[in-house]
Amino acid sequence: MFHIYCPYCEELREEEEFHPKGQAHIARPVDPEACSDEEWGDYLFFRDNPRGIHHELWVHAVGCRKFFNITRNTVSYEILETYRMGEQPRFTAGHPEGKPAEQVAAEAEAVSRQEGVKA
Amino acid sequence: MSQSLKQPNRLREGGRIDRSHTLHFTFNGKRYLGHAGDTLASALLANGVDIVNRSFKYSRPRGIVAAGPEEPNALVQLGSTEAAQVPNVRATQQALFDGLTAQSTNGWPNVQRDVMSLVGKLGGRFMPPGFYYKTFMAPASLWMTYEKYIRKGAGLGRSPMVPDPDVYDHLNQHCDVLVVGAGPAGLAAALTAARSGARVILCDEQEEMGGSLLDSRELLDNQPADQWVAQVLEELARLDNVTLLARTTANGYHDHHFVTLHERRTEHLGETAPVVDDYRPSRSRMHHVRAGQVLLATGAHERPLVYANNDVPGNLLAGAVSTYIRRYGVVPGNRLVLSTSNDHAYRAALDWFDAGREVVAIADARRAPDGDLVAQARERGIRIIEGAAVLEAKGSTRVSGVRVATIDAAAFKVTGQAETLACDTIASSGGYSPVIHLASHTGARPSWNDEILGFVPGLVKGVHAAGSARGIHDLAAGLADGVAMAARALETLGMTSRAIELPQIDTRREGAACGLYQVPHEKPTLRAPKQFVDPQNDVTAAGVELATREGFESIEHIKRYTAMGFGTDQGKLGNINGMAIAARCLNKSIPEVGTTVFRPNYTPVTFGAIVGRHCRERFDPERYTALHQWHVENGAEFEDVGQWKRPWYFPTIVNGKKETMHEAVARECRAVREKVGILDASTLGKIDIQGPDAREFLGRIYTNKWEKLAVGRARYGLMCKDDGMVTDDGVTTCLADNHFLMTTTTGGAAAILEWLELWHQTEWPELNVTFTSVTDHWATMTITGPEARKLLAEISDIDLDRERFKFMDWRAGKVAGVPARVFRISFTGELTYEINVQANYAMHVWKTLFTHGETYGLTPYGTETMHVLRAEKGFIIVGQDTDGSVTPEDLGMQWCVGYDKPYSWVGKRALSRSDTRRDGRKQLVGLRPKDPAVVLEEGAQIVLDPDHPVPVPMVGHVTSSYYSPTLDSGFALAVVKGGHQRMGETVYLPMADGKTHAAEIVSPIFVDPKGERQHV
Amino acid sequence: MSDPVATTAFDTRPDTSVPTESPLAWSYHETGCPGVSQKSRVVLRERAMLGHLILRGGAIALDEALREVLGLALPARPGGLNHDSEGVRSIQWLSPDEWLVIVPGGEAFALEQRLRNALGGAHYAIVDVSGGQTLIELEGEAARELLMKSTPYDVHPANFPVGKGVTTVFAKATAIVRRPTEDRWELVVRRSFADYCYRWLLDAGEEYGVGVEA
Amino acid sequence: MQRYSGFGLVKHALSHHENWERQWRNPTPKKQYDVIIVGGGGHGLATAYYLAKEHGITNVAVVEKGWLGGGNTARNTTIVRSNYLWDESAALYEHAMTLWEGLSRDLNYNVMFSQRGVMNLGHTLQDMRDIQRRVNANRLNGIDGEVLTPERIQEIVPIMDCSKNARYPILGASWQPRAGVARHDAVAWGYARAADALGVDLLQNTEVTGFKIRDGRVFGVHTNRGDIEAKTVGCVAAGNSGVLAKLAGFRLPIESHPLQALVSEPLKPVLDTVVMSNHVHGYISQTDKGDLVIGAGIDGYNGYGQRGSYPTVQHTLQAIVEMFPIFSRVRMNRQWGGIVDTCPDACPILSKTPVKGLFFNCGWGTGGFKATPGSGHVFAWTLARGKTHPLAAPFSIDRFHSGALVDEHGAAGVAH
Repeated sequence: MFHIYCPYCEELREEEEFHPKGQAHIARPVDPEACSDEEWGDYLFFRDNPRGIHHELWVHAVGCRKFFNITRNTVSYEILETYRMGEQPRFTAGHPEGKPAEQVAAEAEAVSRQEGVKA
Repeated sequence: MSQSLKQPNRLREGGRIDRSHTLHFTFNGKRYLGHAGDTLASALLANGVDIVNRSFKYSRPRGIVAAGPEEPNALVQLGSTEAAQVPNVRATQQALFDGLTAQSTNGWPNVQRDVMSLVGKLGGRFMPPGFYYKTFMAPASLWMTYEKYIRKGAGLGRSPMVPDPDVYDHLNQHCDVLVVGAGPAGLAAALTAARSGARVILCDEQEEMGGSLLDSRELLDNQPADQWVAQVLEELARLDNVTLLARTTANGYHDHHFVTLHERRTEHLGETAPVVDDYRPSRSRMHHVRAGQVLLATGAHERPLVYANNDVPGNLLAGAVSTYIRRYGVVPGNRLVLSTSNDHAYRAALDWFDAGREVVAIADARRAPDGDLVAQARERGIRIIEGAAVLEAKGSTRVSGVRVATIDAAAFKVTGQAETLACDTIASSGGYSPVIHLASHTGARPSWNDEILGFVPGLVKGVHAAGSARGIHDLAAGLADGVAMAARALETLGMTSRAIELPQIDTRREGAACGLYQVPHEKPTLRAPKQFVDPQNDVTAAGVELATREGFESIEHIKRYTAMGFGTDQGKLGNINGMAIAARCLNKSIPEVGTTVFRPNYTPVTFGAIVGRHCRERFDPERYTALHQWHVENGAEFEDVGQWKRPWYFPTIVNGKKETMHEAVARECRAVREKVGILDASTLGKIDIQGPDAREFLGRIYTNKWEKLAVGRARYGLMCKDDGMVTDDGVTTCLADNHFLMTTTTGGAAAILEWLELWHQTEWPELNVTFTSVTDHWATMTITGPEARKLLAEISDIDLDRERFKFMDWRAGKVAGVPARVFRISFTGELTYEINVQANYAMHVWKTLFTHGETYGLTPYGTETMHVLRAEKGFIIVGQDTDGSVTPEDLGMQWCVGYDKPYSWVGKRALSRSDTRRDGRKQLVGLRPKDPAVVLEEGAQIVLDPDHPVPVPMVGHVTSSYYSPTLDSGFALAVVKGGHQRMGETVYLPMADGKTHAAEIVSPIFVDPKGERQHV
Repeated sequence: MSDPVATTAFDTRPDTSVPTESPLAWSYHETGCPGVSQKSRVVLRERAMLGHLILRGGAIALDEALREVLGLALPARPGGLNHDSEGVRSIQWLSPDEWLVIVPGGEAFALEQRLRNALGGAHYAIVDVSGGQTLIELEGEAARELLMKSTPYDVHPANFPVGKGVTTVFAKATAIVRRPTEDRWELVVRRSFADYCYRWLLDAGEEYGVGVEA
Repeated sequence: MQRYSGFGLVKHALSHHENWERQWRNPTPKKQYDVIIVGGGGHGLATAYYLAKEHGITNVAVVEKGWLGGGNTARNTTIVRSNYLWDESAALYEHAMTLWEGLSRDLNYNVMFSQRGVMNLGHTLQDMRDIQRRVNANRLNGIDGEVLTPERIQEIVPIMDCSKNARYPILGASWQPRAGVARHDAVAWGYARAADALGVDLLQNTEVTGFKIRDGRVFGVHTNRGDIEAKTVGCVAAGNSGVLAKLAGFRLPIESHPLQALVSEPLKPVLDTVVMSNHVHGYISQTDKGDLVIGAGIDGYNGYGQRGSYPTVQHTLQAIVEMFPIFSRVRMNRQWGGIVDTCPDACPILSKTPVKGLFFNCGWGTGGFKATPGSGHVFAWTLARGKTHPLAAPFSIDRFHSGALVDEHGAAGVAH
């Protein structure tokens, strides 16, 4: 059973308080009507499903009711980090040991400038 | 009943039992005596009971082999009454209590004379591994018949046939350091962590803490080892940062250091928990431990040697022999032969000798054994046969002798002439396997260590192994390792560890062990007498060899083909030996053959302990509305809707007879259509939505438009997922310009609140809006029917004028003196007021309505009548008339879809996919049975050609179907392919009873199609 | 009432006295209340009919308004629980933009009105949930162990000091667990789950001779 | 292939079992095959067998990264049934059921297919509507089944609590008499032995590390034992399908979740049928060895760890004890987890892919074991002809773009 650090409650809580909500960072297309059926299907259903480092969306359902992201290894189940909505992960498949903090900040800045992409 | 009052194998003194406290127990119908401090196994051995069970496949007589959780044979059925039955109790782990009643799980008519053994003896050779797969195939139809007989031989113990009188519970625990195992390393670690101020839990599976120190020959600070144990435990017990859990097995290690500890609270006291002061404590308790760091001081299990007939009663593990002598004062025989590959096992011979019984010989597989224990044996004049091992045990129901010969272990050959020695007990030791089970649960792979000839645990972050559990078998080194590992754990936690003084121990020199698993025999393995690897499943060395010959080369294949390790001991005794045999057959090393994966549980755990108090009425919460008591007192039958108990219907007594549901519902329906009915609608989900962007949010999440909904008005809304399928519906009310009250389906309440939050928090955080559940705050009472206005007018100050308080308006005011919000919305098609008051005042309002309602024929109704009434109006129930594959258009609810809303609301895009646009989708229609007396079955499938041969093409199914008292006929809602284009067509419903009903496709609105009645 | 459609704030309490039923009324009737005795190592007590308000919004604006209206600071840290000097009014952190205010029954609506006045044009929301939940106090030496049976949250003093409150799992329901004083714990449970929680507490507390002060 | 029979068993016993042949070879990979099947579980082995037997394509390699049948084949609760709701799934599973019924003889390997009946309980009115809907559909599709009353249920399973006192009383059940259980390992081994006998190379400990793709066409795979070529590659890798798809350069509408199961200690026979409840969420049967085999739910997160969360097991045992209060004192021996590849509509994918010559058979979720023969049979046809078998047509990947899902969630909830 997972022990999950809620970035809003700022403490470790039991998995029973949380619900997993699938892959993180899946932004709804800004203009759905401009999407092809294929693009819309991709958004709805197609997922990375990686073996290894995975970014996933969870909600602290029995707690603060906030959604946040977890970077977790899907084989060892080790949680590498949890971060708030709108933030970017430090640990990625490309950087399993974690990116330097400055790089994360710069990326977060870049993402926040993109309109409509909050996920 | 026969009884035995002597304990022929009990020593006059020594051991940790209390000879002044005698206990009676019954085994296989015979009464015996034992003492406080005994296990069932030690008491059986004390009484000279050899055969404790029959084996699973071959029905061979079996005796006690071990003294702990690795025991494969001594599985008994416990319990003197039906309710107290416990199957498969391991006698080595069951403390003796007065009145204990047990019997062997196998053996008919009894374990001494078992007729199945004949089958085993004669048929054994026809039952190699996998024999099932190779036969019983023809004819195919007969397999079930064969299987019936095979099943008769299945199983060990039996399930009780009546419910459990005992209760179980859980305790959630948190600690900095969890120490599993209270042997030398565990005690040293726990003391270190405790003195350093950490929150410590120390658990141990045995009746007493101390582990190997309880039967140690060594002195600590020149005192017997158990005195040091007592000192440490006394100190730990005094510290309030320490929780000591004896009789507590760490049975499962789950993710992120969540460990379940199973504490047997009363199993040593009786077969059911003793009742004290009318209170029955929990029989066992599961501690759910979330630990910061975990220290595994789980010790090691001794490996027996695999030689011919090594399963005859009287074959024991060397360490078990020592344990029985030193801890329980029991010598399980008279004449011992020890077969060993290491020094440590010499303890068995020394203890045996010191207990005054004969040690016939020690067969030591090493050429020139040389260590302090060996020297001690020599001093006692014990014969040591060097370079030799026991090849074969003699005897059938008890060992009568052994054949010993010199061997070449590496070449797997017998090198000398076998010598036969008379004896009644064989102790064997092939070395020690660290107990890696818990570490293995975490998914970490163990690795083979050639130094210790065993697997050492793989460790994930935060887990530490100490002492024997990682192959440090020397006592002094094990104690020091406990301290060192505790220090490491504390350091990880950022705590400073305080050193403890370790006791002085005389160094003991031990010679190196040699690797010996299966002992060679003069005959090849397939022809030799059976050499058991996993006695519980009757897995032999020949079986393992045969598996490899048949191409099963992966250790997992071998295990599965032979069933090795699948017993209730999970291969604690036999797995490594089996791997060694496989390695020999495949010409590989043990690590090349593979590791073995252990799964929870470490030892079996009663379902009840895992369930805890979450059973019966606490299996799942029952949710009640504020009016529940009234419903109960007025005879309601209840329906489970999610976790809610909702009144289903209110049967009354008519002429001394309770109405059937059909009668009650007909009466309730008529009351609503003709007079006035009342429904407790409090279970509907209610979400308070506030904020300047609330309206925009609603427009995005609902299919229909919200920008023009005025304060004081309400609107029905439909919600889709982004795949375009309907997921919920309900009425949302505009309370103020930036303030709405959304209602959801009863079952959908929690999920929809989370759904709204999901969209708000992840996609539209820029919208300023908040969501708060107010489901429980408001009680909702729906009064509906032509007389509703008159009734409400009697007790409300609200202006109910039909022009000023229109359909789909809401007004605030007082009802029965209580502030209320009254919504004029309708789920029945009748004039309806939904009265919402704060739940604490609901009962008063409800009762007041009844005080005034009698004049108007006010009738309470339940969910069944609600369903009939709404279906007559063609109103859908999400989840009943929809199933996750239905769009708003399929429901014919285009009126509820805002196609031209500027924002592409959730679900919109999906409606234009090729499949959602195609013709022939299933669409919601009404069905009128041709025979009005017929009420179609809900779930009945609809066909166009009832005479079509199977498979019959189906075009849809009935989603809702009722008898309508208003129409005096059956009617139904259904989804039918292209249904909206099929109005007036006849379809057929072929039923299981052979009847086929015909029905006409009609509009889903059966009553008041113009919707006039709700506007009156 | 003059305004046929009330404004956002709505006083749900009647001005005349009408009979009320707490969320545990059915439980008292059906399950009863085991008495408090010498043996009772834990005692339960419902504090029914209190005013419960949910505050949503920015911490700065809410803090200012609360200090002004209630003389209480908004707990800024997660898990924070502040009480007034009398210990009868409290405010608890629920999430970064959500707080729970509990005041004596009858004070809630007036408080809501005053807060609205104080908050003016700020973005906020106030929701009255007084009918939807109730507060159960636990006292006695076994109170903490009873909680350990019921919630996976660590209630050890090292992790749960006075002045903390968390929303967590309670048996198979949800509850807010709070520690207002050294010896007293509070549970805030939803009305519809109250009977379940009550029966759970009696069952789990039987070992400690649980008594109920009605 | 050495024929297995009762007579043969006696003969071998007399020669001390020294003359049994290997059940399958351990061949060295060839450079080239006509077809490569990635994944040596039940479905992959069945595919290889039917390719060889029905389509005469014997130059086939089954590439397995571990041991044959070591994935979900070895980890499921062995339930076989075909009473699915939708025509498309019912046809596929019924096709499998028909093959199950002759499988032991076909393979000359007793897979111990035991048609002891499967019961799906209903605890709410909506459960019963769904059960009626499904049973009615099954009947018209020619699949056996009936709706049972609580009284009938009590007769068939006397030890179950069918009283009204239960938290969720049993209101009825669907009952498929032809359904049952089979010996999971034997299915893999039987297919392996039969396929091997027809010439199929079973390559264990061989892990695919990439696909050889040129101009949008597959022509082989990279493995830890070297490259192997073939113009047709079928991936049947269950939980690892997503990983393979990534290697081939596309994504699937699949997520891999832990699915847990557990067994009790062996007990004397006490339960003769399979009992399943979606509502309280537990399902149970008793093996011929006496263990109660109990299936737990899927964990909501992705996981390749072959283990899941403890509360899932807890909830399942609560459900089991709710249905069978007498099992409270029975003990749980072992638990484990599989990796199930789940599609959004709880139905499989049997499909071409964006890469020509590369086919996927996956997404069976919790329904994989029971489909084994049907899945292999239909997929072999698909690989042999390079076009989708009619029974597989509704299960193409395209449906996630068009929206033509076959939504088994509708009436099956969680379909095991």
